[in-house]
Parts: sequence; C-alpha cells; structure tokens
Amino acid sequence: MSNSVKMILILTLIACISGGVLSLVYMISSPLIEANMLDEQRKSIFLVVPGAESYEEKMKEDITYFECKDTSGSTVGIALPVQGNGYQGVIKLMVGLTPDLSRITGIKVLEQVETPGLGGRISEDKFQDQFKDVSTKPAVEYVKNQEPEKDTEIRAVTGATISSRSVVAIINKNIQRLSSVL
Amino acid sequence: MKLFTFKQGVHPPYKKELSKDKPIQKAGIPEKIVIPLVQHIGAPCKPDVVVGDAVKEGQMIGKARGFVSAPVHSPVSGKVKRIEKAPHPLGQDILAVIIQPNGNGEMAYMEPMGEKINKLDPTSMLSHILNAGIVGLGGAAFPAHVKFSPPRGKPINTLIINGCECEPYLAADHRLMLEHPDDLLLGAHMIGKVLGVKNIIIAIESNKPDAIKTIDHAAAHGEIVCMVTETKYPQGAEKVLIKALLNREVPSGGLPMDVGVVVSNVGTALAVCEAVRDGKPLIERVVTITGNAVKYSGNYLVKIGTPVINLIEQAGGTTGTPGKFIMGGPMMGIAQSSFDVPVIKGTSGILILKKEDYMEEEHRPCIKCSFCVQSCPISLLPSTLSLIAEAKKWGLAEKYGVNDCIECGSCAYVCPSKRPIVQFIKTAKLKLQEIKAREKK
Amino acid sequence: MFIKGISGEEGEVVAVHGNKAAVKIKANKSCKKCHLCKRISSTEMIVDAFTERPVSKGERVVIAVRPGTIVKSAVILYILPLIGLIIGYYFGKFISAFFHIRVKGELFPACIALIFLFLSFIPIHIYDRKKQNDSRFRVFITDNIPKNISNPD
Amino acid sequence: MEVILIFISAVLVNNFVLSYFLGICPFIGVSDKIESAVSMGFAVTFVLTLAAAITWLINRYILIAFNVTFLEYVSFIIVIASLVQFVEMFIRKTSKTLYDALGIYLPLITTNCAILGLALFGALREYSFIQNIVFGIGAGIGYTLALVIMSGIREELDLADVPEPLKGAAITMIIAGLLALAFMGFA
Amino acid sequence: MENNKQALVLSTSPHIKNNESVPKIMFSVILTLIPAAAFSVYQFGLYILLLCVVSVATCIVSEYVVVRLRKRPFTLTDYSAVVTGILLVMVLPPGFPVYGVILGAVVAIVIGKQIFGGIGYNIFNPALIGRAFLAATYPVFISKWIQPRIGIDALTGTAVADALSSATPLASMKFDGIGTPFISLFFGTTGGSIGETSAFLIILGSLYLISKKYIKWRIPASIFVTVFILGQIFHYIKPDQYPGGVFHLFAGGLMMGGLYMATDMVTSPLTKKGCVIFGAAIGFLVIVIRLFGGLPEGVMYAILFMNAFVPVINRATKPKIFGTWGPA
Amino acid sequence: MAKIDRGDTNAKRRGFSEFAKGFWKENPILVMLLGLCPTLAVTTSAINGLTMGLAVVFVLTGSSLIISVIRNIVPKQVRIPTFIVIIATFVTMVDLFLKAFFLDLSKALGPFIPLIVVNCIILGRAEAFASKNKVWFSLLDALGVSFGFTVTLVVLGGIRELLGMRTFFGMNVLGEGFEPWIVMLLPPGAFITLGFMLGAKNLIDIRMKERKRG
Amino acid sequence: MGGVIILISLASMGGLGLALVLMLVVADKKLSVKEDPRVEKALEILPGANCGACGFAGCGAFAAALVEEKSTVSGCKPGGNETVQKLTDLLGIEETESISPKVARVFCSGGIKETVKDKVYIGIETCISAHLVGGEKACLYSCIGFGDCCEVCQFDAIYMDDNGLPVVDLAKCTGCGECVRACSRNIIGLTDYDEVVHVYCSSHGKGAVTKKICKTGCIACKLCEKDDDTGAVKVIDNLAVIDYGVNKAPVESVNRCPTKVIRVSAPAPGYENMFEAKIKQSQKAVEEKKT
Ligand SMILES: Cc1cc2nc3c(=O)[nH]c(=O)nc-3n(C[C@H](O)[C@H](O)[C@H](O)COP(=O)(O)O)c2cc1C
Ligand SMILES: Cc1cc2nc3c(=O)[nH]c(=O)nc-3n(C[C@H](O)[C@H](O)[C@H](O)COP(=O)(O)O)c2cc1C
Ligand SMILES: Cc1cc2nc3c(=O)[nH]c(=O)nc-3n(C[C@H](O)[C@H](O)[C@H](O)COP(=O)(O)O)c2cc1C
Ligand SMILES: Cc1cc2nc3c(=O)[nH]c(=O)nc-3n(C[C@H](O)[C@H](O)[C@H](O)CO)c2cc1C
Ligand code: SF4
Ligand code: SF4
Ligand code: SF4
Ligand code: SF4
Ligand code: FES
Repeated sequence: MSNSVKMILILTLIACISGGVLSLVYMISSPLIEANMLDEQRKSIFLVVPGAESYEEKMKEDITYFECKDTSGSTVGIALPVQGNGYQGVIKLMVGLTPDLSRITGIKVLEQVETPGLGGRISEDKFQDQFKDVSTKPAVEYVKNQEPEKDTEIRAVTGATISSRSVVAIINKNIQRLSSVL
Repeated sequence: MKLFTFKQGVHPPYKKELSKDKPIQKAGIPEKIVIPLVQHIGAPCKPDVVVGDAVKEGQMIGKARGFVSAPVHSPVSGKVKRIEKAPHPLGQDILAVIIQPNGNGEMAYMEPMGEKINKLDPTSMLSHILNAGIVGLGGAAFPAHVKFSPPRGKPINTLIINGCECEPYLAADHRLMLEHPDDLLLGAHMIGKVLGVKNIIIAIESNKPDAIKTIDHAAAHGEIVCMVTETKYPQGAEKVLIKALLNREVPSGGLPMDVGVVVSNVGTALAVCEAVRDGKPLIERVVTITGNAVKYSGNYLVKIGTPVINLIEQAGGTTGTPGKFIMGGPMMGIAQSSFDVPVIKGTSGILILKKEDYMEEEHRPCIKCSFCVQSCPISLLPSTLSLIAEAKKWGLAEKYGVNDCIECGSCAYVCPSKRPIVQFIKTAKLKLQEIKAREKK
Repeated sequence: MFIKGISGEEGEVVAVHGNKAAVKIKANKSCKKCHLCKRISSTEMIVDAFTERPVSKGERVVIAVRPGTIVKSAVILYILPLIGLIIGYYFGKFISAFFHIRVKGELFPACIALIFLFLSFIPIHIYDRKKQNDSRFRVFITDNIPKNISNPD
Repeated sequence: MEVILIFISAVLVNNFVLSYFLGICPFIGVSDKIESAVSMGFAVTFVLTLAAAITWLINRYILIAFNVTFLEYVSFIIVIASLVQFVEMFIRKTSKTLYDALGIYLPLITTNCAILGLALFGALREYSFIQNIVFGIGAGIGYTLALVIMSGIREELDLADVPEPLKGAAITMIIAGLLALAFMGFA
Repeated sequence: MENNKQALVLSTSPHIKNNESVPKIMFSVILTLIPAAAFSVYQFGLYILLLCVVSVATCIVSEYVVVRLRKRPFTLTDYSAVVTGILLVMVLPPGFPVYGVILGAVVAIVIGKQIFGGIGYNIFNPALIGRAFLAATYPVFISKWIQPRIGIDALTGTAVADALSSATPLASMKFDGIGTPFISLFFGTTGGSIGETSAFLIILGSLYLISKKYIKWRIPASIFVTVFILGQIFHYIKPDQYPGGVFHLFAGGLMMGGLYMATDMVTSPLTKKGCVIFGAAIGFLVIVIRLFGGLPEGVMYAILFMNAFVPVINRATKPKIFGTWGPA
Repeated sequence: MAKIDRGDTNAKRRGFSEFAKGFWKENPILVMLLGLCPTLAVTTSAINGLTMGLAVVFVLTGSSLIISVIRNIVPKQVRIPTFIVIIATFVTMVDLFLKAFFLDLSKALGPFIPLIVVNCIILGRAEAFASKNKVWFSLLDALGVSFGFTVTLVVLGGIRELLGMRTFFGMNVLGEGFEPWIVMLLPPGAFITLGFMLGAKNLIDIRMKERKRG
Repeated sequence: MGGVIILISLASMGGLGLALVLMLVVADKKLSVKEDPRVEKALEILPGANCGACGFAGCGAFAAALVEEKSTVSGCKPGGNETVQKLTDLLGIEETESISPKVARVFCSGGIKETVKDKVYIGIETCISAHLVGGEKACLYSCIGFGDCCEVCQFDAIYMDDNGLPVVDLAKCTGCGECVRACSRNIIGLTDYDEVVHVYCSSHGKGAVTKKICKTGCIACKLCEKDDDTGAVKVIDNLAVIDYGVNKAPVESVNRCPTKVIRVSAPAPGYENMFEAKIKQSQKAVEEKKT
C-alpha cells in the first residue's frame, strides 16, 4: 500500500470512527444534559418568581422571557434572562418581575467572572436578596457604604461598585426594553 | 578662549598642588640599577652584555627583538652584577640586567646631530629614535619608532602633542612644559618632520595656565598651535582628545592613525629632541613623587632603573603608614606590592597614599544608577559590562563592546556601589584573549 | 532587537564604490542558512556592504547584517498575510454588496479573505527571490582590522 | 468600534498568557531571547488568526448548520493540526529564506492550547467572522507582548544572583505572576 | 603563614573613588521622604507612625532572614529595605490594617526583591509589588479612604468619627464627576494614600534628590509632560467628562509615583533616551487607565508595567559606542 | 532515573518504575513543565484540581492505550493529526459526561476541559511513549504521569483554596479570623504559587543530592 | 433521530478528515524539502512534544542543533534516558562520562599555612581577577585560592580544602581539562593516571627567595637531580621537572627532596594495582643499577 493511500485511509478512518463514537456518546448523554440544563433554568425561574409552579417560554420581538403561573394558572410574574458587561466580563442574570414589571421579585446571578471575593460577591445571597421587592419605577439605583433609604435602592458591594452598578444597569436596561415591547 | 572637550567624563579631585610648583630636581644615583628587559609593549629585549661586563652611560645593554620592540640602555657607567629575574612594576618577575654604578660618568651616547638637525632626513631621525629606545612616555610605552612610521595606506596629517596630564596628582608633564618648552617644541617639530606633518597641536588642560602661557609664548612664531582643553578626566586619552580637538572618531579597534593622527606625550617629544640633537638615549625621565604618605612631594629627573625605595628616600621617606603604592596616577596606575620595583620608561608618577586617601569598601551589587553610563567617555554600558563579566558571559561582553573600553576608570570612580568595574572589564578582556588564542590553535 | 549583527564576518575589501564596498568573505557554517550573498565559489563569496567609514581596497574588515533583520522578516512573513486577510474580507464585503451576491452570512467575504491571505504569499515569494539576488540586504561594514600592530592601549 | 474593543481586550485586559493561562508551556520554554520571542510571537499571531478564520467557517457552516456542535473539539483540532502542518510546508516552499529564520517555531504551535482556546472562545462568544479575526490578531499580539517582556527580563536575569532553586522555570513563573499583577491595572 | 605587618594594598585602578555610596543615596531618599510622612501623621494621626514602624521593621526582618538563609553578605547597611518600607506605607490608604502592611512588606522584600537576588537585581519596584499584591489580596481595604483631619485610632486604624470614608479626588472625578480644587490637591488636604496627598512636600523633597542627581530628572519630566498634554487634550474633547491636565498632575499618586517610584534606579532604564521613553510610556498608561480603565488610578500599574519593559528599553537604547557605527 | 531494561525478566520492576516516576522524577508539571495551562487555570480549589486531574487520567490512559495499539500503522506525516483526533474524542467524552452528571464542576472548569486536547502532556506522552512502547508499559506510564499530574494539581489547588478562601475541599480550615488573600484565586496567585512549588521541588532535589554526597 | 446524527457525524468528520488528509498528501508530495537525514532520524527519536523544554523552538530545531552539535543529547527532558541513549547511538557521540586515561593534578603545595602573604588584595574574588594585580601570596607562582578551577568543573571533581588549595577527586575527574584552562597561574596539569610521582610546585622563582616565602616550595637545590639514578628529574629554570617519558618512577628523588615537593601521588581508584606495579618496577630498576 502506498504511503499516500495509507495516510488517506488512516486519517479518514480515524476521523469517521471518532465521529461515530462521539455521536453515540452524545446520543446517550444529550437527554441527560438537556434535562440538567432545563432543571437549572427551572430552578432559577422558580427562585426569582416566588409562587410560580409552571412557566412558559415567550418571545416578543427578539426578547425571550418566561411567563410564570401558579397552580391556578394565573400569571404570578415574569422571569427575564438578561446579560451585560461587568467589571471583568459578562454577567448573566435571571430577573423575576411582577406581571406589570413595576417591582422585582428576585434576581439570580447565573454566570459571572468578577473578581472572587470582590465583584464575585454579587453572587452571594446577601446581595441578591436586596433586590426582592425593589421598585423599578423610575429605575433601580445603588448607594455606596450606607443603608438604602428609598425602595428603589440597593446597597453596592463594598469595593465592587463597578460590578454592582453593572448589575443594576443591566436590570434597568432590560426592563425598559421589555416594557417597551409588552 | 574656546575650551575643547568631550562628552561625559568625570571630575576627580586633582590634588596637583602637592607637586605642581616643585621644579624638576635631579635624583641621585642609587647603589643598584635594575634595568628590566621589558619596558615597552612588544617583544622583550635580548641582553647584550654578560655578568661582569663594564658598561658606560648610554650603552645599549638590551637589543630590540623584532620591529615592535625597543632597546634598553645603561643609564650609568658601572658593572653588570647579575642578569636575573627581578620584580617589575607589571607584577611579574622579569629578566633584568642589574648594574652597580661606579660613578665614573663614562658616556657612550649616539652621534649627536647638533647643528645638522635642520638638514636631517626623516629616515636617519627615525633610526636615532629607534636606537635611543624611545617609547611613549604617556604611559602605554609603545615603541615610538613604530608609531612614527605608519603604513603607507594611512596618511598622517596631524600630530598632537599631549600635554593634558589629566591624571590627578601628577605634574611631571606640567613641569616639563614649564621648564623645557623650547626643547619640547623642537622635539615636536622633529616628530612632525619624521611623519611629514605640518599640522602640529599641543593640547593642554585649562588647569595649567602657566604652562599654556609658556608654550603659547614659545610657539608664537612656529607652526605649532596650542589648544586648551577643559579640565576633565580622561581628557588626555588619545581617542577622546582627538575627538575633542579634531572631531574625528578613531574607529573601534582602530588606532589614531586610522583617522590620520599621531598622538605623543610631551615627554616623548622631549626625549626625541634629546636623542636626535644630543644623541642621548632614553635613560632618564621626569617622575612625580607625590601622595600624602610622601614627606616631600616633588618632581625628579630619574635614571631609569632606579629602585623606587631610593627615590622615596630622596623625597624624605614616607610619613605614616603607606597603604597603597601606585606606579602612575590614581586613575590608571598600577598598585605595587613592594618598593623594590625600579622606575621604568613608562613610569610617570610614584604615588603613595595613606589609608584615608583611597577608599576600599567591599563592593555591592550594581543598583543601575547609571552614573557610570553617564561618565563613560566611550559610551559603553559599564554597569552591564560588569554584570556580564560577573556572570562570566565572556562572549556577551564582547558584544557589549568590552574591547572598546580604554580602562580610564571613570565608571568605577563614580560608582556608588564601589564596583571594581575596570577589574571586571580587564578580566573579561583577558578571558576573551585566552579564548581567542585557544580557538586559533 | 538592536544588537550588533551577531554573526560578524571577517573579509577583505575587493572594491569600493561610494558608500558601498564589495567584500570577499569565506563561506562558513553560519552562512549556510543565509542567502543574502552572491557566492563566487563554494568557499568564498562576495558581499556588497554599506559602509559609513572610509575603507580602501585590500583592507580587512568585519561585516555584519544590520540589526532588526530578524524582526523585519518576521513582520513580512507573518503580519503581511494577516493584512491581506483583512483587506480581503472588506474587499469581499464590498464585492458582495456591489454585485448583490446573496450568500448567507459572511461566507463570501470570509472566503475572499482566505484567498487574499494565500495570494499575499505571492509578493512574499517574490520578495524572497529578490532578496536572494539583491545582496544589499542591509549588510554593513562594522569594523576594520588594523593590519600591522595591535592597539597600544 | 466593537472590533477595537475586542482587540484591546484581547491584548491587555484578557491577555491570553497572563489572564487566560493559554499557551504557557511554550511561553516558559521559548522566552529567553528577545529575537526568538518576537519571531515566535508573530508566528503565533499568524496561526491564531488563520485558525480563527478557518474554525469560524467550520463552526458556522458545518457544526451549527448540521447541529453537531458536540464535534467541536474534534473537528477544530483536526483542522488546526493539519493546518499548521500544511502552513509549515507551504511557507517553507514559498519563502525558504524566511522559513529558515522563522519557520522553526511553527511546529511548536500545534500543541499550544492558545489556538484551540481561541477557536473555542470564538465559538462560545458567537463572534462574527471579522470579530473573530480581530480577536485572533489581538490574542496573538498580546501573546507576543508577554513573550517579549518575559524574554527581556530573562536576559537580564541571566546576569542576576537568583537563588539556585528558583533558577529557570520557577523564577519565570513568579515573574509571570508579577506581570499578571501589573496587567491587572487594565481591567 | 603570618601576614606581613606593613602589607600594601593591591587592587585594580582606579585607586580613588568619589564619596557617593549606596547607603548615602538611600539615606538621602529617606530624609527627603520625612516631610511628606510627617505631614501624613499630622493629617491622619499617629496610626500612620505605627504603620511606618511596622512596615520598616518587617522589611528589615524579611531582608535579614532571606540574606541569612542564602548565606549572602549582610545587606541591611544599604538602607534600601528601609526605603522600601517607608514607600510602601506611603502608597497605602491611611486605615490599612497592620497585618496587611506586614504581608505587603514581606511580599515587597521577598517576592519583589530578594527572589531576583536582592538589591540591584529586581525587575519590578519592590514597594509597588507589595502594594499591587495587597491591592489584589485585600481589594476592599485598598479602596477604603479616610477623610483627613478626622482622626483615626492610633492602634486599630479605624476612623474615630462617623464619616467613615471619603472618595479620593480621582475616584470622585471618575465615578461621580466631581472635581477637587487645585490648592487642596497641591497641599494635600484631600483624601488619598498616606504619602501621596501633598504634592508640595513631595516635590520639595525630590528637588534635593534631583539636584544630587539621585533622581534622573528625565523620568519625572517626561511623565509629567505626557500626562499634562494628554490630559489637556482629552479635556478639550470632553470637558465635563475628563478633568484637565493640572488636575491629573496633582491628583492621586502621580507625584509620588513619578518622583519617587518610577525613578527607582534599579528599575528604570540606564540611558537618557531610555528614561524619556520610559517616562512618556508611563504617562500615557496613566492617562489611559485613569480615563478608560476600570480603576480610578493607574500610576502603580503603569510603573509596574513599564518596569517590565526596562530590559527591552535598555536593549533598544544602547548608546552608540565611540568609534562604531551603532550600538553595541 | 530508572534504568531501562530491555528484557522481560525485570518487567515487573520496570513496570513499577514507569508508574512511579510520574510522581517525582518525571512529574509532568514540576519537571517536564507540561500541561501548565489547565494547571494554572483550574486550580482555584482542590476539588477543581482533582476533577481536572481525573479527567486527564481518563483521557491520557485511554488515548495512550489506543495509540500504542495502532502505533505501527500510522504514517509519520499524519501522526499528529491522528493522535490528536483520538485524544479529542476522549476529551469530548469526558466533557459530555461531566455536563451530564456534574454540571457545576463542568462550569467551574470552563473551557479548560476541551483544552486537555492540546494539553502538552497528553500529546507529549503519546508521541514520546505510547507511540514507541508496548501497550502495557504505555498504560502504566500514562497512569503514573496522570496521577502525578493529579496529585500536583490537588496540592496547588489546595494551597490556593486555603489561602484564597480559607477552606480546603470546602471545609473552613483557617477560621473567620483569617482575612482571605483574594490574590491567590487570581492569575498572579496561580503563577506565584506554582513558581514557589517549582522552587521547593528544586530545593528538595538539591538537598537530597547533597545528602547523598554526604 | 439518532441515526441521522450518526450519519451526519460520520459524514462531516469523514469529509473533514478526507479533505485535510488530501491537502497534506498533496503538500507532502509537492512541497516537501529535503533535510539532513540525520535530522529526520533524530526527530523521530525525539518525543515530538514540541514543548520547547530543551530551549529550542521545538523538536525540529533541537534535532538540527543536535546534528550541528550545538546542543547535547541530554537537553530533551520529556524524552528521558531512553531517548538520550538512542540519540547517542544515532549521532555516534561518545559518552563523556567514560573514564579517560588523564587526570588533573594541582602542582602547588603552598596553601594558607605554608606561604607568606605579603600584601592585601581587594577586589573581585576570582583567581583570574586577583591574578591581574598579583594576588596576595608572596609567591607569584602559587595558587591564588579563589577556586576558579572548582567552579568550572562540571563533575564536581575538584574542591578547595581548608588550607586554600584545590584538591582533585580522582574518582570523579574525567580529565576534561576545564580546570587547567581556568587556572590563571597554570598550576594545574593533566597527567596520566598511572604516573605516580610529581613535583608539587610550580615556582620558577629563585631558590633563595622561594625558601623565604614558602615552606614547601621547590628551592632548586638539585638534590633530586643529582641523586636520582633514573635520571628522570631535571631542574629547569629553578624548578624540578620530571621527564615522564622515562618509563620509571623517580622514587628515589621523593626521599631526597628537602622540602618534600616531589611526592608519590595518591593512587587513582581502579588503578591501585597498576600504581603498585609501577613503584615496584622503579624500585627494582634502582636496585639493579646499584648492584
Ligand atoms: C485586583 C482587583 C480586582 C477588582 N475587582 C473588582 C470587581 O470584581 N468588581 C468591581 O466592581 N471592582 C473591582 N475592582 C475595582 C476596585 O475595587 C475599585 O476601586 C472599586 O470598584 C471602586 O469602588 P468603591 O467605590 O466601592 O471602592 C478591582 C480592583 C482590583 C485591584
Ligand atoms: C584614560 C587615559 C588617560 C590618559 N591620559 C593621558 C594624559 O593625561 N597625558 C598623556 O600624555 N597621555 C595620556 N594617556 C595616553 C594617551 O592616550 C596616549 O597613549 C599618549 O598620549 C600617547 O603618547 P605617547 O605614545 O607618547 O605616550 C591617557 C590614556 C588613557 C587611556
Ligand atoms: C526638574 C529639572 C528639569 C530640568 N530640565 C532640564 C532640561 O530640560 N534640559 C537641560 O538641559 N537641563 C535640565 N535640567 C538640568 C539638569 O539638572 C542637569 O543640567 C542635567 O541633568 C545635566 O545632564 P547631562 O548629563 O545631560 O549633562 C533640569 C533640572 C531639573 C531639576
Ligand atoms: C530615587 C529612588 C527611588 C526609590 N524608589 C523606590 C521605590 O519606589 N520602591 C522601593 O521599594 N524602593 C525604592 N528605592 C530603594 C531601592 O532602590 C530599592 O529598594 C531597590 O529596588 C531594591 O533593589 C528607591 C531608591 C531611590 C534612590
Ligand atoms: S567602561 Fe571603560 S572606557 Fe568606559 S568609563 Fe569605564 S573604564 Fe572608562
Ligand atoms: S555606577 Fe555602579 S551602581 Fe551605578 S550603574 Fe554603574 S555599576 Fe551600577
Ligand atoms: S575540570 Fe575536568 S580535569 Fe579538572 S578536575 Fe574537573 S573533571 Fe578533572
Ligand atoms: S589552582 Fe588556579 S584556579 Fe584553582 S584556586 Fe588555585 S589559582 Fe585559582
Ligand atoms: S498546556 Fe502547554 S501550552 Fe497550554
């Protein structure tokens, strides 16, 4: 067998085998993975919209959001996946809103790459819990180094104003976009 | 007056006041004269006498071997006592002819040219210079006849007589210019003639106004010009001097003749004059004895071969504990380990310092202050070179131009870490030479 | 980047014209890789070197390649094609807009970009050839070697 | 504008070596001479950009188009590996002179995680073609920058009195750490 | 065998040296830092003194330990560890915890200096390495500023009054768009690091060092010129967003950094040309970070970044050797 | 270094030394300086290090096995592409597995699981060892090297976790009084810690050598 | 659905693989350039990790460097011993560690205890730098004692003793001659392993002077020369010199030397027998002559 033919045969064969094996593994694992992902999504949605029992994916223009319903089937809130830039990189959030978008029912930081121990503390419950029942009208605000006074205010993580401000900005921007299409 | 100068350099304390006003005295003849057979750059001489021979003042006792070599002569009449290895200012034991003077004063000079000077042709002048064993008296002791016969491809158009004497403490050249201006100028003319050069410059540092005046006066009617340079070390180094006076750069690894210049010390000019006019070989020279550890600093006309210990006695001996004995100036001179070494042709000064005059601290790592960089007249990076040498990267040292260093010592003078930069550089040069020699084999 | 040419070569000046000099050098190991010079035989070659100092025929000199060559070659070899790539992309975009080529997404400009990238090796190839013949490629006389005596200092 | 941001971010803020830890092995190995650092850096830039272009096409027109994104790694890497090998041969043929001076760095790049990392990041961030290219160039320039700095420092450290156990890779690592500290200012 | 009594000393030329020395240089630096440090004590209270003492002591101890472990000659006599210790404190915020200072001082001496072989061999400015390490280690403390003249507890460093913290002029400019009057910047009645607030005293001290040539004047000069020009240019483009050149010059750590830290001999270039390039690049980076980066102040990062470039700069600016056609 | 016997009589001893050398004498990180990227990137905690290490164990063992089986039929010109495809296949399998069962870990390790593909250790061992040795030895070599890798990663991750989060494998060790050093979780901390680990390794080696000499 | 995915995967991977391998095949045919075959072979032996650990830009560069002898085979760390072995076989490089018949010896016995110091040296603490200004000891031929020789020895075969003199560890010395080259005073020499008697002084100074400044220097008394029947020792330029060409050890001279600078060397490990044989042979020769 000439070397060239051998080369062609071997590499093509190996590539094919690899494709074949992987597609098999994929077929086995993909249901599990999808279930995993879905589970995560569900968890975060139910977290930010208390009382929700089921949800429905909706799309308006290019905005995806989830309409949440309780057992009775009435809409208890809206879960909005949003993202934007933080101090270091992208921050992804799930924001829970009342159906009229006037108040936040909760937020969950899904992904972030801020400095651990600093901007990273936006993932801590202490920070996230502040957003419960915060008014979005006219806009969410942050204060530094002091307790919030108004019901639109949250307190920024000390030493990580930029990250905190980013979270607030991302939320405000996306609520506005959503309310403009709803 | 315009002061000629160069970039960078340093200003060490000059300390010339110790010796500059002391007229040249004749030194006495010692009991023993030691004439090493190597007193110049190049091949050593071959002894021309045997033990027991009687010699006369001015008699050749060591023959030149090869072109780059210079004969040596007996400075006194006397008897050859021994021919054996003896201490030498270069730090090794070197074969020397040891003569016991007999005080007869018998002379065996060469034929004096006297009145014939003006008609003399360059070739016979050159042979006089050769036979007189003249070497550069500025320190390097390069055989003068070699310097004065440049190869055909290198036309010379300027002769610089170097009277800068930028080394601190020393005043031999200064006194020479004050006391023998005419002989000196005559010598310069002769060298000019040998070289076929019209353009002759005498360069003097501005801290010798009296010498400038004297020379200016003496040269008033000739073609020789006197140029005054700023008082800055190392103004007298030939490459630097040529740049300052003529704005020509001697190429790296090259010689002044590559830019059409010959540089000679004032003492060399005087020696040429005496050799050609009077037939006197190079058997004595002016030496400054100075330093705080010497009782009476002064300038002496010394027979070559006189052991330093005798000279010190004439200068009243030492005071206090001498800490360092240096042949030459404090910036470039060589430290000696004993007072038994003889004065040789290249000895311009004997400097004996007390402990408090020099500082010998332990050296520290380089802090990259760049003082050395700002002082190197050659624009090297002495700090980097010293680090390279410390790390023993000899090849790298060559790339950083170690061979261009003139070892002037400016860098080590200013270094706040007291790094022995020059020693590092010398070590690197030596190592590179060794490596080159080995590669050739 | 600005070191003195590492591979200083010793050679003899055979001709001088203006600020250029032809220098004959021995071919050695370090020259094997380099094709900057015209070889006159297997053991000797002639290099045209720039000089900033007067040299005369018969003089022995040291020549070296002007520093920065390596870096410059790296730019030519690696950066030029990338510029080609980007130009190709915008060119492709322009073409597709101009001729209303309807290909989904950026496939068309991307392909043009890749084609441009490979095309940009043509000038490099030419440059390479030229450099092999054009021996003036930044060779300089860096030193001359005094024939007779060593430095007295 | 976005393109410029991507570029600057890839060079300084998210420098591949100093904040993404990509391509460290050759970074430690080759960074001892400034000349080789520059050449190596440019070679990396070239291959990075080329890989960015090709893997973008593969991703968009095979993996996504046929919904087989799980083949990402396999397909990217096979393309990169063959590509580098091909480019090496190609450059050697088109420009022997330059290859002799610089081509030696090419094989070193195959196993450099920076390339695959770039391809994966590009796919993850859903860059457009030109964005991906610029990302590649930026990452490459950032890599070159880190290499050049490091090689300069290492040349200098050759002359320093570094403690014996720390000589070599250890001190290089620590310097990389200090460099990463200095790069944090660009965040 | 026994030594000869009257042994002469042998060494290579030159046999005389001038009377500069490393300890003398370092000592001068310490002296000129005293006014700024004293002013800081006046501003922020005795706690600063405590920090200084702790920092210097830690530097000395770490240096001693490392040098002993490495069996190298005793190097404390050169005072450089003291300089590092003082400068480290000078660039930290007034309320910084003592254990943080200790950590910073150890890092400055061990990682910033001794790892490279001790004085003279370090690539980066040790004090700034200490600070950068602390900035990344305790990011919360490092951005906690205290209003001057309100007094902080001499032992714990916590502010006595209830006005906990204040933003530095740069931070208020960057995040809130509030400027600070020039006079308070110049004389240092604003918030900021311990030693950086009074531009006046820093300049005063450094003038002496410049006159002794211990500071290469080209570095601060080119930093300040670059910062001023670039600052002014951006100010003209967007006056309400970007402050003017004078503000840039006297706000934050620029005076301290430009005069005392960028000029550290060990970590700055050797040649004059190199110094100018080095300074200009620092100035450029300072403006870039201040105006476009995520942080309000970038002097430290700019200097550290350029420290890394010094070997390359030194290579690129090698002087032309006498008698050659180019650099060595 | 172990002397390499060619006969089979000492196969057992050789087998053991092939396995053991990966831990110290030929430690992939500390000696061969390979696979540094994942080493530095994922070791923010001990558990991350462990997971990454185990992933490498699987990939290296699997691919070494296959490569040493087919080593004789692959033409030289396509050796690297072939090997790397095999490796990538295993890596994808690990990735899918993690995503299916340990989603959080998979997220924490981020893009560094796929980067095992180009991890210099794997290709290095494949080329250096598996492509030249019999299956059994390749397997032992792979196991040794990858476990050496794992151990080193756990140590590095442990140090960083301890100082950066005052915990070890998630347990609070240093207590609340210790203010965590955030830098340890950042790139500088990774580089500096690994630098000191390399230094410590060298120091121990030097000391051992000295002791041997007496 | 599963079948489709498998098909697509097979097709896309197979297609990719095929396309790429075709490209490589064509490139291999059209673009390949010849190399030194040994480079190829070396490359094959090397791990191919292209890790750069050797300090070269990848295995190819390292292989080329090996063939051009710019690097030693042990540069490749990932490869390990086996690779080194194979490379050694391929390139025909001799193992340097094999014992060579030469060994270094230090021809100076004037340590701190024996030799007068008559000056103080301040400067760089290496022999070569101290040599530039003359060192500290009065004897200009003596060991300077900063140990330049020890530093260059790659085999740790030479170390400074308490007396400030270097000692060669004969078991380790490979006779590479590095120390000989490093010594600026030229007092280290390479000698044959089985040469047993040497003059442990290098001073060409006058005997009278030497006597004053060193307890164990050669004072050129010529006793060795006169009394030795083998005629192997001559005093040349104030120093006893052994003519190693004479196939007998000048054992007699050893006894006669008043300052004990001629000594019987320690036997080199593995050469003890040869050593004794040599001594016996010499003694026999001496006795024969006497009778
Ligand atoms: C190492 C380091 C990491 C940082 N990480 C973050 C971060 O994750 N999030 C953030 O908002 N700011 C971060 N910063 C920015 C500073 O802490 C900045 O001064 C701060 O955002 C100012 O906010 P403050 O007003 O709350 O002090 C970081 C700074 C440093 C030095
Ligand atoms: C640093 C340095 C300083 C020198 N200073 C002087 C000097 O002051 N006077 C002098 O005549 N020669 C001085 N020389 C020697 C000159 O360079 C040159 O060799 C000498 O003037 C040539 O004259 P000669 O051959 O007659 O000695 C110095 C050399 C060096 C390297
Ligand atoms: C803040 C300051 C700025 C200076 N600016 C200059 C200047 O712009 N040009 C100048 O020639 N000297 C200037 N000097 C004078 C320098 O102190 C001194 O003359 C110069 O460093 C000499 O350097 P040199 O090494 O180039 O001779 C300045 C001095 C100070 C203190
Ligand atoms: C003008 C000047 C500035 C200095 N600045 C610093 C500094 O910023 N940080 C520091 O640690 N040491 C500084 N030093 C002290 C010393 O140079 C430093 O510790 C060395 O870097 C240690 O090798 C300075 C010294 C001088 C003379
Ligand atoms: S490097 Fe040489 S030329 Fe330059 S200052 Fe120092 S001794 Fe003088
Ligand atoms: S003067 Fe001394 S300390 Fe300063 S840079 Fe030069 S060598 Fe270094
Ligand atoms: S350097 Fe060579 S000859 Fe000298 S002792 Fe060491 S091994 Fe022997
Ligand atoms: S033998 Fe030579 S090199 Fe060794 S210590 Fe003595 S003088 Fe130095
Ligand atoms: S693991 Fe080696 S380059 Fe990334």
